[in-house]
Amino acid sequence: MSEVFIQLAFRTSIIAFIVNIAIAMYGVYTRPSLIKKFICLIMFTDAINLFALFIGFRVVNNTYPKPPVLIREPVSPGELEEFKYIAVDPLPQALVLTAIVISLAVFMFVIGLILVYYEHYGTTSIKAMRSGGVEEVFE
Amino acid sequence: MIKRDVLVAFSLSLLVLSISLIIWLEGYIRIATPIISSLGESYLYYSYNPWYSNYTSFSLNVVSAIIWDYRGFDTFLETTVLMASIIAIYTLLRGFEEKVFLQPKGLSTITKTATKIVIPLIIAYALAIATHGQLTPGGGFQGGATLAVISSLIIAVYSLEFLYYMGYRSKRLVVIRGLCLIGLIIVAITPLLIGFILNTKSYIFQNMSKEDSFISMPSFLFDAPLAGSIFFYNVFELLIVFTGLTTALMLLSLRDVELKKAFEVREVYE
Amino acid sequence: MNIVVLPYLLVIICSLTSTFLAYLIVKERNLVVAILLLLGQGIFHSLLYYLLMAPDLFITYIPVSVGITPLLLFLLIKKTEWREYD
Amino acid sequence: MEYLIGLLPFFLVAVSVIILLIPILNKSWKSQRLVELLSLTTSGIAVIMSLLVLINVVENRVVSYRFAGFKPPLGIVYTVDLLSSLLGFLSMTALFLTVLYSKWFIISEWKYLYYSLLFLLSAGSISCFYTGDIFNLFVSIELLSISAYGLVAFYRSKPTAIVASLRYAMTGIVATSIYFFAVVLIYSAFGTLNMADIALKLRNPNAITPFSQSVLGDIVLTSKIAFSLMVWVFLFKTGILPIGFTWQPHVYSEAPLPISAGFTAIADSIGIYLFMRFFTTILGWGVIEELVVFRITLFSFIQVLAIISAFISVLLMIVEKDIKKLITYSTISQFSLALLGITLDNVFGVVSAILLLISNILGDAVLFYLAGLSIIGCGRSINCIAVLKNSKSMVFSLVVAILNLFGVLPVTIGFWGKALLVLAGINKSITLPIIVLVVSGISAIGYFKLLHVMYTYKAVTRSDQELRNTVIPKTIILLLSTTLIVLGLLFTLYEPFRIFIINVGEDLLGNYREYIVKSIGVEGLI
Repeated sequence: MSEVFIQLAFRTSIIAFIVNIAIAMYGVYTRPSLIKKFICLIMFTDAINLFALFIGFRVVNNTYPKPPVLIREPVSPGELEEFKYIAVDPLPQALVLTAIVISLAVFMFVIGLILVYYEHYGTTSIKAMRSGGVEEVFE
Repeated sequence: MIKRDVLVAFSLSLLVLSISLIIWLEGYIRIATPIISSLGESYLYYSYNPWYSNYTSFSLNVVSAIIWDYRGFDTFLETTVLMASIIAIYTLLRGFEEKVFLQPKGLSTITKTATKIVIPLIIAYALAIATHGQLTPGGGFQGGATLAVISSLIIAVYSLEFLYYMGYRSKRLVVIRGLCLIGLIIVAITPLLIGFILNTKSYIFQNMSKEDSFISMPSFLFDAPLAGSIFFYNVFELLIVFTGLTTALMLLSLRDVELKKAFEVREVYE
Repeated sequence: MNIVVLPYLLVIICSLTSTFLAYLIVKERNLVVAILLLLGQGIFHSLLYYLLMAPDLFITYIPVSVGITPLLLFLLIKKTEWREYD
Repeated sequence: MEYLIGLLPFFLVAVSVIILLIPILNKSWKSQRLVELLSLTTSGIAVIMSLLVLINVVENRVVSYRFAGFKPPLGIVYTVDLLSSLLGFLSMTALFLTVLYSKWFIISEWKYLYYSLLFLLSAGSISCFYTGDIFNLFVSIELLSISAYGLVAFYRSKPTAIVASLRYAMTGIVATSIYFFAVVLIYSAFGTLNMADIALKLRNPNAITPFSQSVLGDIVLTSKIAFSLMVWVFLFKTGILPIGFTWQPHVYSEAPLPISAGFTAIADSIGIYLFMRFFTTILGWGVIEELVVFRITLFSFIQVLAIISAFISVLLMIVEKDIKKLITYSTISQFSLALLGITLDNVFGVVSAILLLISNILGDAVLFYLAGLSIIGCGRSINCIAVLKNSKSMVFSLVVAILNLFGVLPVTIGFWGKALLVLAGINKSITLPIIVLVVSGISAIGYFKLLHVMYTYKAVTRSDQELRNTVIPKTIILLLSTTLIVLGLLFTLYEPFRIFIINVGEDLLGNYREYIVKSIGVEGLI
């Protein structure tokens, strides 16, 4: 019973996150405001990061899995063997940590870009970009 | 406009449907099973394992071990990405002037006092999680981001002026940041240099001794596991992330007066 | 009911709430409210990181999603505009 | 000598940081000169380092370097074969030329920021070429992208430059996030992130590698989803039809001119390179039967896209009045043809793609550098190219570059690219060569328009203040155009060179075994 429930919970959550990705994508492609597009981009990367973390999760019999951190120095190889079968996958966590830092770095730059865009056009709507932005200017 | 919206929504819902079908009905993607990848198990097994000294990194926190030892080069490039982002913002707003003599404003006194009490606590917490990154959950980036929260608190509660009073200038921060990145590179290259001097094989980013190379960073400080270079990397990363995020926050919260000159400057264009 | 089921229940609640919040954010015209909702979503995400046994990510994500990103966005809105026009 | 492979990105990053710090710490005019000198010498050293890597690889075929000394699936490994070392060398050469040209072209108080970003860009680029790990590739692409966004927005008081950078950044974030999604999917099924390991398991799913052991999930379906997503991302990087068109013309026309010239080699060839890496080494010949049909379908899909993209870009090229955009569309058409070559899935096709890449990198650089001269002298319109007609050497270079990109005379390297493409296409169907010829024919109108304009129009030269000493650019342009001819002649007359180039293609398609063995370091798995 409990296993069925766990499967149900995880599949529902993953599909929730895929819907999340789709909603964010919808926002990126259809909203007129740059800031809104940007907020949707943040949601987009967040949803993908969480999806990655779901992949690394595991279910352990009779108990909840442990985080990939050893509580104390292991005294015997047997303890390490046990730890190996009870902790969740550490690699997706490391990947997601890297991805979070990178997306934060890129977002900071994009915020600067939007500021300068506002300085030029007086608005954050992309309509300004469509009408006036793309024309070539010959000196 | 509306037609396009409907089109985008339709195609995205198709995407969701197809991926959901794959996951839900067929169960193709591995979710919530008792098995994780053998690679992940290898990391769990070798991360702190004195019995396999060629594969270990003597770090109790497996994620720290992966980030700075097994996949250290990734993290180095990631730090560089943060650097590139700061340089790019600096390029975008180049020519600004930091004006110190404007009147500081800020929120009410109660909020300020509360912030004053909170700040030392946050500093202690951040330093603890950064320097104990090899023992407990945490590490350089976590500590740095937590420290940067202080800067954002000061900007939000006291205004940017207070950061200037405390001696923060974006240029100084960029210099500290660059020096720390160079320090990180030096720590990463040290094994290679030692290998040159001793005329043995050694690798960039090497931490513990390997099968074909005996060079090893210190793994213990008295009794506490130091996890070799992971400790140094964490300290550098703390400074790098703190200064980097603070620089970005300061640059993006510059007042109009300060930015005025930046947007007036015209360079000779093509 | 076994006590171990509770975390899984929380996982499902958090993910569904996150999706619902995503919908609200895309619909919302007032950007200040949108950012506050994003902050709320960030809290749910941090909880998920905790439930999925990633303490490292938990302590990374709290300052990033609750502290730095919203502040940057608020600074941006303060300098530009806080409503979304068509 | 293997450590040079790993040292190169560290070297570039360190140089970039030092270049940033010098003027901040010391504000005298001397520091500006110092920065220029430093960037010139260090980029020269980078060229030499990449050349040494190339020589090493020619001797050993495949060279791998383990970071931190861990065996591959456990740690990150750089695996360099002939193609990646060749393109890495070209990328470093482009860096050197860009630095040299910028010394003349860019006049700014904040030039050190420009140089700093440029070095970070090339660090990302070299890491993309050399890496043997799909997640490391993600990080490298991000490094490459963010420095590129910054460089595109360098002329920030032009609104169009900001718009171009925003377009690039917004599409770029979506694309790289989707790449990360694909990486996670691959990890969920294969249980590894190493390219050679994935390539091995696509050929022999029962193989048991150290540390990562055997596959975990359904590799067939996962590869189908993940590789389809990756195609999307690489199309973005290359600038070919679906989403490439949303950024590439804007970016190329708004970036500082030396950057536009360097982008072809440093940033855009990454897209084509990754196509080759993922669809010949990883999902290449010898994969399990379930994926063969998928691969063919995917290739025919990309083929259609490439053909459409080539047609649209050459048609746009004819009507274009802005010289930088004209060169951009020419680049897109060349890249589309290179992509067409890859999808033919035979040795000649891949070799033609490599040759087209080389000829496009050099030819584009010549055209952009000539455009730089005309822009300084007069302006952005193509009529301004007329200012060059007084100098015989420049006319010669323009003719050579045009002939190279058009590809009619067998003296330039571009001819051989197109000739081999036609040759490879004939084996598949008769329509492909006709399409290539028609595309080249239409593009000829665009190219020869330049020559026509040069002789019929009379350009008004700007005031003297804009005209600078033109020794450096003219030397670079002459050098590059002679290189084009020399390479073409070498390919025609000198057999070892021809064999070397064909070897690159053959190694890529057929020699996946050595790539896997040298990368993982365990024999007998395949």
